[in-house]
Amino acid sequence: MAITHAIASGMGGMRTAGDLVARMQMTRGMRIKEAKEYVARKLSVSVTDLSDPFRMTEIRDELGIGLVTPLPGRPMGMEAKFRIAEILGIKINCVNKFKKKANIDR
Amino acid sequence: MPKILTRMGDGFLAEVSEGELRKDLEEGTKDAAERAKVPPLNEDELRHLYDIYRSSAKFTSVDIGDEVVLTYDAGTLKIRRVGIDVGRIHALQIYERLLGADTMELAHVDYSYKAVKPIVGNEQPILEQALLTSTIPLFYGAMPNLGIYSQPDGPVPNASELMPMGKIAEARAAQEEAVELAVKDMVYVGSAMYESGADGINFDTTGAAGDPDFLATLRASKILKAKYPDLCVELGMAGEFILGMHGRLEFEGVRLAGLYPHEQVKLAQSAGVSIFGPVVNTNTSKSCAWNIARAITFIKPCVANATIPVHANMGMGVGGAPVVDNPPTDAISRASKAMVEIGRLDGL
Amino acid sequence: MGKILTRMGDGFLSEMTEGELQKDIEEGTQDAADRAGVPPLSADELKHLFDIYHSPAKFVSVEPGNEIVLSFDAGTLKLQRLGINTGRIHNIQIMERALGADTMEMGHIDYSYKAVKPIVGDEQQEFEQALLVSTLPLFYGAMPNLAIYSQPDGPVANSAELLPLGKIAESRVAQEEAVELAVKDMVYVGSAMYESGADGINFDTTGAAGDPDFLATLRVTKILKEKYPEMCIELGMAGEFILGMHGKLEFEGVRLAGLYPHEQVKLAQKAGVTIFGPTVNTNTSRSCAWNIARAITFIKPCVANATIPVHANMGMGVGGAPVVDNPPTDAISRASKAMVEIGRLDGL
Amino acid sequence: MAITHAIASGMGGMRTAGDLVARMQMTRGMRIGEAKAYVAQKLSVPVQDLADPVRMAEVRDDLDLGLVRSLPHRVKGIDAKFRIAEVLGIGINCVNRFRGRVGKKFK
Repeated sequence: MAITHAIASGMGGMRTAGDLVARMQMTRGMRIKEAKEYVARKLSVSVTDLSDPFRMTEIRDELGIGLVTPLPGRPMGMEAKFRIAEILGIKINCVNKFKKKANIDR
Repeated sequence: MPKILTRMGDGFLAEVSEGELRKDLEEGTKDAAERAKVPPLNEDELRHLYDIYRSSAKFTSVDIGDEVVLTYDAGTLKIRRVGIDVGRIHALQIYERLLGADTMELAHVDYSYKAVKPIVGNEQPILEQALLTSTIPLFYGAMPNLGIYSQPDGPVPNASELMPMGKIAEARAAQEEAVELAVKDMVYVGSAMYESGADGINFDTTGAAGDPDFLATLRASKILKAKYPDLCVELGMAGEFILGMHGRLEFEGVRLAGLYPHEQVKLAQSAGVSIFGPVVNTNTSKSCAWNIARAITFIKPCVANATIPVHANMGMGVGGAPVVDNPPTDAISRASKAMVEIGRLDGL
Repeated sequence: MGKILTRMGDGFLSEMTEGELQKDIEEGTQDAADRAGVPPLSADELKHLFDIYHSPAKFVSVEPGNEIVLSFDAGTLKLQRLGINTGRIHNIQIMERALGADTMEMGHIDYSYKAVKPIVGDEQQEFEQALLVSTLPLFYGAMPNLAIYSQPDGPVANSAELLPLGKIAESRVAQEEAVELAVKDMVYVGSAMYESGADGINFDTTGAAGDPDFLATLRVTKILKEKYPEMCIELGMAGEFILGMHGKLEFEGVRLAGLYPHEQVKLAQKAGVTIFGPTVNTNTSRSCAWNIARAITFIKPCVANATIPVHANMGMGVGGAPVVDNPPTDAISRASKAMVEIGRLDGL
Repeated sequence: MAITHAIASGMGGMRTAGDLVARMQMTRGMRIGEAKAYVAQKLSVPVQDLADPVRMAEVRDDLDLGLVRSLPHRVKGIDAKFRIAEVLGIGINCVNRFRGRVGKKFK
């Protein structure tokens, strides 16, 4: 079920920019079009690039926002979310909690 | 005239002629339009639906560039249900890295806020660890599930036992008590999970126990949003129509019983919901084409009325997907494409 | 005279003289003997205890040949509680292959039969897979946990609220109702797990809610053993003394309130229990030596009265083990050796 | 906690014969001494061998009762339990159910 929807109409999560567009819906209540345009602008790419896994792998690697295949030395998990919050200009709940716990809440 | 291979709402393969397919689509949209008093799909939309369901391809999809984001109800449970013995953090990683999920949800096997309350302290460390190792947005989700507040499982008298005895007032009082208790539990668990770092809270299958279920969830959403303005609340429904189990309950002056998706979304918005998930149930004795035409007719005006993102429920037995545990990709991919392209959705 | 390093019941390290140690052991056994009306430990036994607790070794153990078998309450949960993100089948394999467990138990995170009932199908599916890939005997376990049958969590009136109001009769009725419901749930879940192939069913922390809790479990045991004569039932207790929350409840003519382990075991045998697990709680303000002398004094006559195997509970805060989440091996190994060698147990 | 008890006074599970002795308590309600004597007799070893991991690894391998190390071509899991039921002369619930599920021929 999940796989079929993901292939038929899903953005592709971390393979592309699906998680980033989802974050704009979740944090700013943006509709799909607005959310995609916002993310494209922040990443300095075209909206079409957002669902292209080839292009997005390059972009995600350059920006350090997490790759679906985690390569050594690249940001992943919490590290990637620090950068996502910064690049998209949004608050991510667990990132803020982490900063508090690690005493880097500035 | 060649036959078209299609499926019934129970998943069985069936053959229809072009005329039968067209008729099914027209009747499906008409059924929804009459019930919810919304416009039926127009000629262009029906034509587009016809093309999607007429295709002989095993798999179909939206056009490049039209993709939407997906949220998942009962997220980690789906891996457990198929008997894969991994921890829930592994399940999240499988979704994130293997299945390309845009978001994911951590869930307890009982999938009810009431059942989570006594073990919330066990759930929080798992969520906190999951957040450290995952990148995609993470929900914590469960059902309001007002049914389990009734005796003999829960504390309040059983409304469905009182009703047939003619004890209408007592049944209503019991449901109102259940609402109070459920609001408490949902706020308690939702707060705990947000405090642990969750990106969002999902109230799934809302309205399963009728209008009291919907009311409790709207109230819990409002309280949580007032408490945590940055919290993302997703509210997913149980069916297209709010069952009037109580009949008189209102939220901000609007009677809940009998509301359809395009009316439900307005209340969800005023309760502060961030993402709304409308549901249309599948009729197993009608074709998938009939069901999807009907589903989109309900969902389209809901999307039009919305100022927040709308993610239609497209799981087993809802949103034109057949009622079958092992879903056929032909039927799901057609429903997926049709719903996104004609329903103009923000996600599924 | 050298100082002896020992621990208090709350886990804190403390020093005592030989005379203080001797005194603690004597007082501990006397306390238990007075309460339960059983003989205190003999001079030889006290001497043996003194030697065990006098030893400066970090770790002590039984002599080769005196080993016993271990059963585990809350088995798979222990790894989950530590935040190790493995599935429960993995946990069983870790216990079987990495930690040398003699038996193992699968448990649901809420660890109550009532909470398992609605998800028993999910539990069976996983349990059946666990049986295919493990070799050691596998229990399914949970608590009778009668307290969660009370409002606002459960269906019956809350006796702890009724008692202070002087509503003694109403409070008793509520507890009797809870017994009926708990019996149903335990029989339902126990049968399902046995039908899935369980080697045994564990009723853990029995009596936590007093005499109604103990009564429900004895009745369930009797029903299950009649239904499945081959079934192994382990009944583990919550404390040394059956609290008279009701006060008048009886099983086969014996009043339950106030029973000590040597009396509890007789009823357990009558009900058809296969393995009995007596418990003695730890007093945090007394030394571990005082606590173990007291615990063994309660347990020894229980073992003597038993015709079935006895596995004393030796987890956190019971059986002379200090009340601390991260248990010090010096204290646990001393309690382990003392309980087995002097208590003459069949297992822990 | 579990590890400390296992080292201080536990039999050692599959490393030794702990699971087998446990099965006798569970299926026949035998006390510890009786259960050990029974298992020792069935395995044709002296009682003191039951808690010796070196000796029991050999015995378990010879009798195909499952080894704590998962070696290739050796029994593990349900197949080991078929053998245990046979060697100890006891019924094992999931073994009996397994027989029922795989068809009449194996009953």
